[in-house]
Order: sequence, then structure tokens, then C-alpha cells
Amino acid sequence: MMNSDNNGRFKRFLAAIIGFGAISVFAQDGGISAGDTAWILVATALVLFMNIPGLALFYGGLVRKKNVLSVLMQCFVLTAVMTVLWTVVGYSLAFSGTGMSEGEVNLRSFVGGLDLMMLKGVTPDTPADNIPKLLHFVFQMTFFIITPALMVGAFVDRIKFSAVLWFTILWNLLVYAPVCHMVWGGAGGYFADMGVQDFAGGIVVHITAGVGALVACIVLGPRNGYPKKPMPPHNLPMTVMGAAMLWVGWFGFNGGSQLAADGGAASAIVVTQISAATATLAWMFIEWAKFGKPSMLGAATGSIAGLAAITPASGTVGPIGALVIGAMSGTICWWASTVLKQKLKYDDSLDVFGVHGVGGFIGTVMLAFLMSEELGGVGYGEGVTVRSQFGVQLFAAVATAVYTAIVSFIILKIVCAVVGLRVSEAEENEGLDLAYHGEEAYND
Amino acid sequence: MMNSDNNGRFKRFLAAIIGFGAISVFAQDGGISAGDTAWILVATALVLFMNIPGLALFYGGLVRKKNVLSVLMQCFVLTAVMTVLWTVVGYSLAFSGTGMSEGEVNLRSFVGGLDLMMLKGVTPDTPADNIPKLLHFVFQMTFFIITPALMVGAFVDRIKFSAVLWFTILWNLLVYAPVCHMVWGGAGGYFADMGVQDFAGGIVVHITAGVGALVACIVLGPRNGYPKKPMPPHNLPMTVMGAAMLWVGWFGFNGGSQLAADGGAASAIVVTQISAATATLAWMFIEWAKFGKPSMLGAATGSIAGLAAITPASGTVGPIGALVIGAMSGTICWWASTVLKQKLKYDDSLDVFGVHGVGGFIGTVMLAFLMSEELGGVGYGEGVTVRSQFGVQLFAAVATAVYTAIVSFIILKIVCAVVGLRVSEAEENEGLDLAYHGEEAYND
Amino acid sequence: MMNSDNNGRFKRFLAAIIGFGAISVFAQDGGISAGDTAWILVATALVLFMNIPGLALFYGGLVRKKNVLSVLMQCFVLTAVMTVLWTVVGYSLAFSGTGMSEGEVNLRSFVGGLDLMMLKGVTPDTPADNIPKLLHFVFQMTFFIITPALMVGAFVDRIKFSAVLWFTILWNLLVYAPVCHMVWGGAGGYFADMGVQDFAGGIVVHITAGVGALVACIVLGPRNGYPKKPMPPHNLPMTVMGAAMLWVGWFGFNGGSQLAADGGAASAIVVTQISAATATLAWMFIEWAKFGKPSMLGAATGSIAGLAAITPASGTVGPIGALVIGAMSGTICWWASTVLKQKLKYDDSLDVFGVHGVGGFIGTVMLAFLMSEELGGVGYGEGVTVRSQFGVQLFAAVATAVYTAIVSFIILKIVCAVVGLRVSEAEENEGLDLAYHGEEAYND
Amino acid sequence: MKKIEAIIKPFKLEEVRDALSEVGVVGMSVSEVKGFGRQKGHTEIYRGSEYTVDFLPKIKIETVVSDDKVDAVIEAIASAAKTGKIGDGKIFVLPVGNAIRIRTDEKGEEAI
Amino acid sequence: MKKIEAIIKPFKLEEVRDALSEVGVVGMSVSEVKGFGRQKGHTEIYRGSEYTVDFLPKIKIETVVSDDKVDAVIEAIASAAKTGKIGDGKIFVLPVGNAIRIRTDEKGEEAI
Amino acid sequence: MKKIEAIIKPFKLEEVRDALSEVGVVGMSVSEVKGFGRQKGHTEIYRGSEYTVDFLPKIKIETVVSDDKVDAVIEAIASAAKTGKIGDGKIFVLPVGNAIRIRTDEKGEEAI
Ligand SMILES: Nc1ncnc2c1ncn2[C@@H]1O[C@H](COP(=O)(O)OP(=O)(O)O)[C@@H](O)[C@H]1O
Ligand SMILES: Nc1ncnc2c1ncn2[C@@H]1O[C@H](COP(=O)(O)OP(=O)(O)O)[C@@H](O)[C@H]1O
Ligand SMILES: Nc1ncnc2c1ncn2[C@@H]1O[C@H](COP(=O)(O)OP(=O)(O)O)[C@@H](O)[C@H]1O
Repeated sequence: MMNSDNNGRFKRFLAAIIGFGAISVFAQDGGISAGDTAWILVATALVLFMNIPGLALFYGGLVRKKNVLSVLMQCFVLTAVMTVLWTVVGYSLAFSGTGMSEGEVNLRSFVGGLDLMMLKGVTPDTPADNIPKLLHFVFQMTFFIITPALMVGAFVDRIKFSAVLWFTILWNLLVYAPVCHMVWGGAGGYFADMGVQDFAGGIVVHITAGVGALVACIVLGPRNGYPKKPMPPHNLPMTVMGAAMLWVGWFGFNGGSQLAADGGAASAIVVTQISAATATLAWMFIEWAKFGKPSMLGAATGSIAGLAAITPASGTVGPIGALVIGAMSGTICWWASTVLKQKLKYDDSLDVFGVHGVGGFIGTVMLAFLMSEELGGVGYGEGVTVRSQFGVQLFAAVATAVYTAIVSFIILKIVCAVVGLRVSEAEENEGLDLAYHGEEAYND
Repeated sequence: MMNSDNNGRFKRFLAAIIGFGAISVFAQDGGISAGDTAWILVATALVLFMNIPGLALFYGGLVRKKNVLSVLMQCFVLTAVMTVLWTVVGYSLAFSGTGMSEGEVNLRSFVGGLDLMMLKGVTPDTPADNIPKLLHFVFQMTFFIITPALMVGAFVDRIKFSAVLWFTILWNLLVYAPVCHMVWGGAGGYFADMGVQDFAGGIVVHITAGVGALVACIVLGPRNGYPKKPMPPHNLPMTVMGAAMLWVGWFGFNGGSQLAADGGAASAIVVTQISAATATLAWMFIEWAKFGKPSMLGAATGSIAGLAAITPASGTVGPIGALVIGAMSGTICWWASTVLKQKLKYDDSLDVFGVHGVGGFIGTVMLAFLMSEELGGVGYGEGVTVRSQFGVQLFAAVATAVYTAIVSFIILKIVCAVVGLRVSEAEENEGLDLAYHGEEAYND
Repeated sequence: MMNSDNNGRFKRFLAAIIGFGAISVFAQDGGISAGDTAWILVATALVLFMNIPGLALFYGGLVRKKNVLSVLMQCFVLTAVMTVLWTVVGYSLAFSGTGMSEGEVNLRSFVGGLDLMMLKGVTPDTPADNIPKLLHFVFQMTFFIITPALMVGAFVDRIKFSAVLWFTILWNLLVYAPVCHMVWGGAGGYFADMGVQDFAGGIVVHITAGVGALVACIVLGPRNGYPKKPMPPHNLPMTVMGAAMLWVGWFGFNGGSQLAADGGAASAIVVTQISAATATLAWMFIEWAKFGKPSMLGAATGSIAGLAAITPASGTVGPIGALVIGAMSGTICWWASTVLKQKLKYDDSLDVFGVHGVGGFIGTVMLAFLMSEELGGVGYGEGVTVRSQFGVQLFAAVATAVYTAIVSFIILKIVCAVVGLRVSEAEENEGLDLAYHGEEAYND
Repeated sequence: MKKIEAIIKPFKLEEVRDALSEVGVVGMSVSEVKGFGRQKGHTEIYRGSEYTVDFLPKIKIETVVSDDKVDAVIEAIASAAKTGKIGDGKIFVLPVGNAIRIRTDEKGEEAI
Repeated sequence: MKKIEAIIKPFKLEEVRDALSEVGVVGMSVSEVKGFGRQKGHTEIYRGSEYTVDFLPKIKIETVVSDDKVDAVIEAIASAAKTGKIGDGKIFVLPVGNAIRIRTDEKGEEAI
Repeated sequence: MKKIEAIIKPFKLEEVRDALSEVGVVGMSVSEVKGFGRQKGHTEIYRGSEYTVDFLPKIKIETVVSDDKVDAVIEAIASAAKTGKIGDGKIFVLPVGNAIRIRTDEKGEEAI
């Protein structure tokens, strides 16, 4: 995903330097392209669709019957809250380019200004290169919604609803917005100026969400009875449905991040599809080999791992790179979500860290190798080597993880002090649906 | 949504008068734009998706287990029936412009002629301005399908299947088609000539459906045991899934009504998103304040109220307008669906009137204020004041409501006389799935 | 659907000969059209959506509770496996045009070469006429995924998971790829050169899948206890949801097969909608007349029959043709799935043959009559008569059916010898979810 | 003490519960059962496969009461659950040896 | 009168019902239970969390019959439900004090 | 032989099962019931329609044991299921005439 301000420039740069010429015919003339606009309108709908119903169902099916509504509610209400927050101030913090200048590190390298609050000055005919600025705004909004929603999986079954709201609001302002700005905020952004490659959000979305989730589940503590008490998914078909919707919606997430309807968008969905498929198969074969039975939950989880991992790389690698990233993420995320988690004994209930955190990390660093032209990638920029690119990727990934961990921890402590984080034991036994929302999911 | 015949003109008018220039580069040259066509192809799919599976699931989850198939069946078969009806005669009645002339009130101001029956003379290369006429036909068809399907929520659990078919067929011919023609039928249309603003169907869709539903549920009478007997939703996750699909699909409903992939379409989905979000939060906070627990059903219902309310205004208001409409609809529709309904004791089972009727009304009249340029709207046409616009909006809304109420009542009486409206008490106890469709939804 | 290599030519041919001029303005200038690309990006997502979650849910709801995950797993993992297979070799076998020459019958008339393996030489800016070649690749991939997945319905409840994988992999290489090549592989393709019309896959998708499914269910034998033991669908709302998703996704299947966002695509979705609707009503009225109660399952099945049947004809017939094909398929597929199946006593569990095989056949042969200009179709090519077209259609349909039957039978025998086809009786009693995947779908 | 098991039509549950409350029954457990009896089932047809559903949904109510209440309880259930149509259900009376309230370890009639 | 409670394997339900019909049992109620016994459960693994499912799905059939039918009924159920493999289930016989048909107020053996 | 029926709070199932195993009970059947008793239900509000849910989810455990085990079993269940809060549930003891193991046709105490 590219910032609206340097999108055109970046494309021309790519076209010039690395022969990546499949740019839609109207992107260059400065006007708004109906074709590009059509695609990003749809991509926006697809990413919203990933969150509700996609992610909500994926997570909802995995919890116990008594907590399913609480999970759906969190995904649903985060959609609403983050929409308002993005409109009021989030977009400005993430994408205002005022005060930035390429190569110079100042406050605006880390976070945007406030001049775009409430979309000041933006009308339907304000362009962001080839598409309307309002479309850039709403497409990016869907990322601002889904990133905190991903974290929901780590604290299901035991967190107060009000704590979810406070935590995610503060987190989106203090973690998501600045990281997004550093990577996608345009020339002058801290990571952008280093030449970091994060096409659709390996760092911005998956590493931040994965690390935030890990910290949250550690601070919250494990569910009552975990890991002794069995807590099987109450409705796996619901989870599979959600996974499938995430998969389909990811075409909008990655393909839309090209911000144009061209060969780059097509390439993004091709590698997305290949990585998802390969990771699905990797996870499946591991289970088949190890337990004798490949599970549906495993295959579905594998697909999400492959999708998360290809996200940062979907603009830079080709089919071979996608096969490698898919296979690696299917394998390593499996290991992280099962072996590692059990060893370290944290209760990341729905494996947000193991799947998104680890997957996002894999894609972010591996793309340094796989973007090479010999492997079908777009190749390196002028003066960039695989080594230097790798260094930048690693630095940005690790720095983001550390920053996210620290800030998440502080926010959680504050929220804990103010409204409390964890439900009472009686409420946990009763289930959050009744205790916090006064409803039951299924009635006769 | 604009009539195909005056769409281009209206856009140029807007562009000239109010600086609404973000029109896709190819809309003006008279040819068919691939970009605009791409978007409307998708928008058509999105609106169909709203109805099946979206609305079907939203309603299906809210009824008792024994009636869920009857609700799905009504939504599904209405899709089929209205497709054929629209092809045979509906499109012509709604959109034939023959015999209309701006400023003149004649029969054709109220209903279209029959010259477009069975799409006479329309081939794949017949344009409707910037898109193929066949696409205009099928996009509008989805509105003809979903409007009567919305009414299903008012008469669940107790209506004969045959009565649903007869009522909706007659209603679509006698209510939907003429109202649609008066608003969107082009210059010379009764309401259009007054300068009514109804971008995507506040009057045409939501007021007609809401009022029709209210009349139907009153004529039918309440469900057996209502309101004493508890009739909790049998599957709330199904309802949430449906609400989420409606939300996503609404991007096609409102964004597609621009009939182009441009800044206007982007603006429509931005305000749609903001209004849905704000209404969700409003409904949630009311419940939180009043009952101590915000419910998932409340949040989902709030989102639909916000979506219904922004519909007529989604081409004319900006983000501020959307916030206001969202907050108002979340609050007032909550009141209408709970307090008012209980006071007046009608059994509008799934709150079609409280949500769609009231929501559509709010958006229709409020846009007169919120379209002002100071509030980020498109501004008023030449010679139009907020007062005059408000008068037109109010007149059209009320006239449509009265017309709909009377005609719905007459149709219901006729249908009652011919095939009967209400199932027997034994059938109501047994459930409509078995009694009318010979099936059970869930088996072991 | 047209081969990328002769798509432009074919369109110009059509435009010249039969006045089918509604071609998007940029399709002709040789460059990549953003508008067309936008639409095919979305159509790709829609066809993927048809398979997961659409088809998976449609089938999953129809089986018993103990087998639902096995069905979802098969649809899900086929998506992954076929993605890799298509990338490695499938696309090349189906769409490599090397060595083909119009009017000459050689090996390459039947199957493509290996030069496009692993997308060799294809970059984001390689065009396939008006869209990126990568997009042609991934759009066609979704057909390669869904065709074998359709067959899953015939062997549910009793087939080994490994057998599904082996059977479908070999089948896709030996049946799907060559048939696809003969029809859509471009000038020089065996059926293409005869002038066969198969717009979106009546022969390529539905006849192959239907016949393959029939052979498979006969070789496998009926489910334990069939037909005496009742095996009602465990979750009909799930099936209805799946059917609705298939319906919506089919807009991408048929509309996308135009490979452009133009009047042809609009026409395809119009006839798709009309045929689905008419078939739904036909099936419903038959049940209503015969049993006194129209069932939801019947209506949903009818819609799929109508969608399958219009598929080959969706680029050539008009609304009248769609009404005829819809009515015929609703009626004849009903007969095939109920009367015929019971008479012949094969256990095509979810009626893949009765719906897809028979539906695909109806559309394929009927289009010869209905494409006539008098009936609103595109008319016949130069020197083509209804009789000659009918002969070609019938020949291609029957030849494909015979070829598919023979090859499917041989593959099944091989798979049976190598890994075995059928689960043990104990496993069938226990359910495949536990026996093969170690999971249960629903837990408390 | 006796255990009263009543099989009733599902839509009668609320009425029966109210009737029981009136005769002083403060505890009961309710479950869904499928009933097979004189009441004919119906036919369901799934894509032409017709089959008879003999098992009809019923509600089973179980309540343990002291011996002196048995007749009143039977009377209360029977009159609340009656529709007069076939399939109304049955009431069975079973002997109970002992009862224990888990919370307090009370035993016998104290416990119910 | 006796109440016969049989716990059987789910897929044997139709056979048992038919066997009961043959020995003249016209009424019964059926419910789903989870059974715990000698039959070993299985292991399910969800993302690496392995746990043992000890409770297996079983069907409980309850039917009240006159004393003279008890043996025939037991015999009918046992032979229809038998697979010879572990987990086939149990039959229990419980005394019944009285039975009432709600529809008609018939009492005792008339009612069953 | 006696049949022990225990109504307990759902989240206590694993503990009760373990307690039963310890006193040598190897077989039992478990089902979901809705319980009505002294424990107050809660209120649910759906779009303003408020209604009281009196029936709370409970688990019913049924196990047939030999007479000499009855007290130990009651004791085991009671102590494992106790939370001391209202709604903990009940244990009922019913006489059993006979038991049959379907697999082997064993009868009486052999069978349980
Ligand atoms: N002998 C029996 N033992 C146990 N349950 C019975 C018996 N007979 C009937 N039932 C239950 O009572 C229900 C109603 O019985 P049925 O014979 O259909 O009608 P009626 O109660 O009017 O005679 C049955 O569905 C079944 O659940
Ligand atoms: N003592 C018992 N009391 C009640 N139900 C029992 C008892 N023993 C077994 N059961 C039920 O019978 C089922 C089968 O018992 P099990 O010991 O597994 O095999 P088998 O019947 O072959 O000895 C169990 O799953 C349980 O539902
Ligand atoms: N007389 C009774 N007969 C059968 N079941 C009962 C009876 N009384 C209570 N129960 C069951 O026991 C459960 C707990 O009883 P309740 O009165 O709520 O609390 P407690 O057991 O603490 O006295 C009830 O929900 C119901 O399922």
C-alpha cells in the first residue's frame, strides 16, 4: 500500500528502474481513473467484509457457545468506533503529509499532523493521484478497523467489554497511527525513508496486531481452567466460513493496496492466492504426518497464516516467492501456535500472535530475498542490495515489535487501573454473552 | 440514484452549479465507460447479496427455529419472482421515459409506459449514458427485489406463503413502481420535478417498505401469544452475519446509486460508513445507559437504522451530515422500535417500520438541512433554499407514506379475500417450516 | 469465456458480423484497460467466493452433522491443491497456445504445451489483450478449483479424504485441462475450431463435473442405508446461505467470462439472473403442485440448476432465451434429481449430475436455438445455421461426456487400487469428521 | 417422594410450569425429547426422497415431589397440557428413594 | 408397569424402534445423551491442544410397558442394538407407580 | 441397584465425573436439561421486549450403581458439585429392578 502523496512517483520510479510497467493507462495523466476507482471501491468493501462478517465469524466459531456474542460484538462495535475515530483524527495522524520532507527526520516522520481532522478541505473531487481522496480515506479506514479487531482473538472469554473499547482506541492512536505513518505516510516517513517494503501491512497490520495481542493475553492471564479444561470450538463450520471470507476479502486487502486496477493488482492477488494455498497445505501435511489426521481447523488456520505472511510481500514477490512464503508460514506459524505457545504457557486463545505476528514477520523479512528478479520478484531499487534490504526490513520489523510491546503494555496498565481488564470468575463461568450483553446466542 | 435519461445532465448541472467536479473522466464523452460499468456490475452483485443471503439471514436468525425456513424462503422466492416481474413489466413502469416532459404533470409523471416491457429494443450495446442500459436494468432490479423483501420482517411467523407472493407482487406494481417513477423516472416525474432529493432510496425504498410493513402487521394482527410469550431470536450469530452482509452490501446500494466510479461514489460510501457507525454507537450507548448492558442485537439493529437513514442523503451530505443522521437514526429508531411499538401495541415483529420507515424518513427530511455547503454537503441548486428543499422533502415523504398506506391496505384486503392472509392457529403452533414447506431447518 | 489469445479477435468478429458492439472503449486499443481489469479482479474474487464459502456451505448443510467438516475440508483443500497445480502446470496445459493453428488438428488441439509452467515469462505487465495475463491466469484458476469441487457432492459421507485428493488431481489434469483447452484454448482448439459456443463453462465445467460425479458415485456405491435410511440435511439455513452465495458469485462466473466490463458482461448477468429466477420458480411450482408444499431446498436447488444451465449460453442468448433455459432446467433437473435418480438407483448424494450435468447439457444444446436474433440472442456467425450450431453443440457435449466418463472411471480404478476409495463401515457410522479429521463440528 | 415425569407438547411448557407453580412445585428439570406414539408423524421430502418423521418434538418435565402432592401435580399438569388432540402426552409416576440438596446436604423431603 | 431405559448407539435407533414396534410397543421417548463407560473415547486436537473426549454420543430410549411385556421388550432391544463391540449400551428396568394419558385422563396400563 | 440422578451446574461436570471415577463408577450418561428452581433466572431484552429466563442450563447425570455404593456416590457428587451458592442442584435416588449389558446380555449388577 502506498501513501497517496508519493504513489504516482513511486510507481514511476518502479516503472523506470525495474521495468514494472503494467500500470493502468490512466494512472499517469493525473486525473481520476474510473477503472482504478471502481477497483478500490470494491476493495474497500472486501476489507470491510473481512472484518464483519469474516473475522467475527472466524473468531466467533472458535469460542464456547456462551461467549460467541461477546466476540461478534467486539468485532462489530470496533468497526463502528474506529470509523468515527479515523474520521475525527486517525486519518490525519496517519496520512497527513504536512511538515514531512524526504530524508529529514522530524516529529512528522513519526506521526502526522492534525490538518486533515474531520476530512477538512476534502471534497468528492479532491484527488489522491488516480483515485478520489475520499476513497483513499475509506480504504485505509478498513485497515484501521481490522487491525485492532485482529487482537480480539487473544483476549476472548475473559475481558471486559469496556476494556476492549478503551484499549483498542488508545492502541490505534498510539500504535497503529504512528506505525502506519512511518511506513505509508509518504516521503519523510521514518521507515519509508529507509526504503522499507511493506506493501499491504505486514509491519503496519500484522506485526503490530500480533505483538499487541501477545502482550494483552499475557497481562490478562489465561482463561480459567486453561490449559487443562477442554475448550473446543463451539461451531467449526462458522469458523471455516469466516476463514473463507477472510481469504476472499484478502484480495481486496492486498490487491487493493496497489491502489490501481493494473498488472500490479493482479500480481498481488496471484501471490496472495498461492501463498494461502501453500500454507494451507503445509499446515495440513504437518498435522497429517504428526497426528494421522489433517484437521479442518488446521487447514483454515494455515490459510490465514499464508495470507498474513504474503501481505507485506504481495507487491514485490512473484509466484515462486509466494510458494516459499506460504510454505514457511504454514510451517513456522504452526510451530508457533502449538509448540511454542504451549512451551511458553501464555494463553493467546485464538493464536493472534502465532498466526499474524509470526506470519507478518516472516513475510516482512523474507521479501528481502524473494523480491529478487531471479526469483520472479520486482527486483531491488537502485543502490539497494538484498543485504541492505534485509537489514531495513529486520530493523523496521523489530523496532515496530518493541515499540508496540512497550506501548501496549502501558496502555493495558492504564486501562486496568481505570476500568479494569478482567471479568470476575463468576462472569467467566456464566459466559460473557449473558454477563456483559444480556443475551444468549442460541435459543429454541 | 439517478434516472438514466437525465443522469449526465444532472451531473453536469451539479458540476457547473456546485463545483461537484469529481466525475470520472469518461462519463462525459457519451460512450460507455469500462470503469463505471465495472463498478455498477459489482454494485449490482452487492445489492443482490444484501437480499440473499444478507437480509434472509438477518431476519432468519431473529425468528424461532420452527419458522426460519419460511423466512429464508420468502426472501429467496421474492428474489426470483421480482426478477421475472421486473423483466416483464416492472422496469418499463418504473423507468420508461416516454411521454414525460419536464415541468408538465400528466399520467406519465406518475407511472411509466409499457414500451420497455421484456426489454424491448434493448441490446447489449444500448447505453444508459455511461453504462450499458442492461446494467441500469439489472442494478435497478435489485432494488425492486429488496424493497418488498424488507417487509417480510413485519409478518413473519404467521402469514401464508401464497399471501406473501400475491401481496408483494401487487404492491411492487402499485406502490414501488409508481413511487420509483415519480422520484427517479427522470425529468417530468412528479417528485423529480419538484426537486426532491432521494439519492439511493429513502423514499422509494425505505419509506414505502416501512409503511407497507406497518400496515401489513396491523392488518395481520400480532403473533399468537405476543407480547406475553417470549420469542427470543433462535440464532443471533446468524442475524449478526446478516447485518454485516447488509452493511457491506450497502456500499453497492448507495455507492452504486452514483451510477459511476468517481468521487461521488466514494463520498457515498464514506457517509454510509460513518452513518452506520454512529447509529450503531448511539443504539449501543442508549442500551448501556438504560439497561446496563449493550446488546449485540441492539448494535446490529442500530447499524441497519443508520444505513437506512443515510440512504436518501448519501449523494448530498458530507461526513458531518452523516454523523448527525447516524446519531439521530440510532436514537429515534431505537425509540420507535421499542417504546413507540410497545405503546401502540402493533406487532411489527422485526421492526421494519421502526428501523426502515423511521430511518428512511429521518434521512429524507434531514438532508434538506445537512446538504448545505457549510456542513460539507453538495449545497443547494439555484433558487433552492433550505426551507424550500425541506418542504419538498417533507411533502414527498408524507405523500408517499400516505399513498403507500392506503394502497397497501387495499391490496391486503384483496389478498385476504382471495387466498387468505393468516395461517391457522395449529399451523402457527407447529411452525411455518413444517406447515407450509414440509421441512425442518435443523436435523441431527 | 474466451481464450486470451483470440479474445480480441473474437470480439471484433462478433462486432463486425453480428452487431454486438457494446465493447468497452479501451478493449480495442491493445492496452490494458483499468476498467476491464477492475471487473475481472472482482470476478475472480466472486468465483473464489462461490467455492469457499459458497459451495462448501451449500454442500455442508446437506450432509449429516457427523460429516459436515469432511465436506468443508474437501472444498477448502481442493482450493489450495488446485491453486498450486494450476500454477505449476494446469494453466499451461489449458491455455498455452504454442503449436496451435486454426483449422489444423494436431496434439495441441487437445492439450496445451508446457511452456507456461510456473508462469514462465509472465510478468505483471504481460497483457492478455485488455487485461493483465496474470489476471487471466488467476480468473481461470478459480474455474479449475470449482469444477472438481462440484463433484464433492456426489461422494460425500463415504469417501476417503486421500482418495478425493488423488482423484481430483488426476481428473483435473486428464479431464478438465484438455477439455478446457479444446473449448477455450484458442484458434486451433478441437472444439473451438468447430465453432462450439460455451461462454462460461457448460461443457468445460458443468458437463465434465456432472458426468465425473455420476461415474464416481456409481463406482463408490451408495451410502450405507441408502435409500431406506433417512438422511435429512443437518442445517438447511447453511445450504440456503451457500446457494445464495453461489447465485451472487455466479455474476462473476458468467459476467467475468466476458473478460471485459461492457454491455456483454451486463447482458451475461442479466440472463444469469433471469435463468436462476425462472428455474427457482419452476422447481417450486412443481413441488407445490405435486406435494402441496414448496420446499426451501427445492427452491435453492432450482436456482442452482438455472445458474448451471445458463452458463454456456450467457454470452449468446437474451432475456427470452434465459426464460426458456431457466424454465427447462428447473423442470428437467428436478426430474433428473428425483425421478430419474430413484429409478436408476445410483446415490448421487447431492445431485451433482442431476443439477450440473443435466443443467449444463440443457444450456449447451438449447443455446443453438436461442442465440437466434429473433429471440434476442447475438445471432449466428457467417455460414452458421441453427442446425449446424446445434450439431456442433451436441457433438461437443456428448463427446465430452463420453470422454469424461471413460477417463473418470479409469482414474477411480487406479485410485481405488492405490489408496482405496471407500471408508470402512465403522468409519461411515462414526462419521468422517471424527474418523478422518479428528474433529467434531459442533461442541457445547 | 415420587418423581413425576411428564411428556408434553412443546408449546404447552409455559402453561404447565405456571400450573405447577400454583400447586407449589418450586423445582423441575426440563429437556427436549423426540416422541413416538399414536400421533402420526409427517412426511418430509428432500429432493424427492420422501421419508416419514415418526419422532415428534416433545418436552419432558421431571419433578420430584412429596407423596401428598402427587395427585395435585398430576391434575395440574394434565389440565394445563391438555388440548384434547392426539399426542398430548403422558405422565408417569416413579418411586424415589431419597433426595439430596447439593448446596446444603439436606436430605429427603427437605431437599426438594 | 415398568419403565425401560435403554442407552444405545445412535445409528441403531431405527432398528431398535422397529424391533419395539414388533413386540407391540407403541410409545416411547428418545433423547440424546453423552455416555461415559468402558468404551474408550477419542482424542481431538485443536491447534495442538490435545484433549480426550470421554463422552460419546448415545441415544436414550424410554418406554413404559406393562409388566408382562418387560422381557420381550428387553430381548427386542438387546438383539436389535447389539453389535458385539464395546459401547453397545445398557438396559435398565425401573418400577413405575402410575401412568396417565393427558388427552383422555386414562390411568394405569390403559394409558401407555 | 439404584439409579442416581444428579442435576448439577454445567461447569462442574468434569469435577463430578472425576469424583465418580474415584469411587469406582465406570459408567454414566449425561444430558443437558433446563432447570427451574429457587435460583433466580435473569432478564433478557430483545429490542425492548424484556423477558425473564427462569430456566437455567443444568447438566443431568444418570448412573446406575449397586446398593452398597449409593452413599459413596452421593457423597462424591455432592462434594464435587458444591459451590455453596443457590442452584447447585439435587441428587435423587431411584430403585432399579434390573440392568442388562447389551453387548454381552449380562444381567443385574454384572451389567453395570
Ligand atoms: N409407553 C410410553 N412410554 C414412554 N413414552 C410414551 C409412551 N407412549 C407415549 N409416550 C410419549 O407420549 C407422546 C404422546 O403419545 P401419543 O401416543 O402420540 O399420543 P397420546 O398421548 O395422545 O396417546 C409420545 O410422543 C411419546 O413421547
Ligand atoms: N452404570 C451405568 N449407569 C448408567 N449408564 C451407563 C452405565 N454404564 C454404562 N452406561 C452407559 O452405557 C454406555 C455404554 O457403556 P460402556 O461401558 O462404554 O460399554 P458396554 O455397554 O459395552 O459395557 C455408556 O456410554 C453409558 O452411556
Ligand atoms: N423438585 C425438583 N425436582 C426435580 N428437579 C429439581 C427439583 N428442584 C430443583 N430441581 C433442579 O435443581 C436445580 C437447582 O435447584 P434450585 O432450587 O435452583 O437451587 P438449590 O439446588 O440450590 O436449592 C433446578 O434448576 C432444577 O433443575
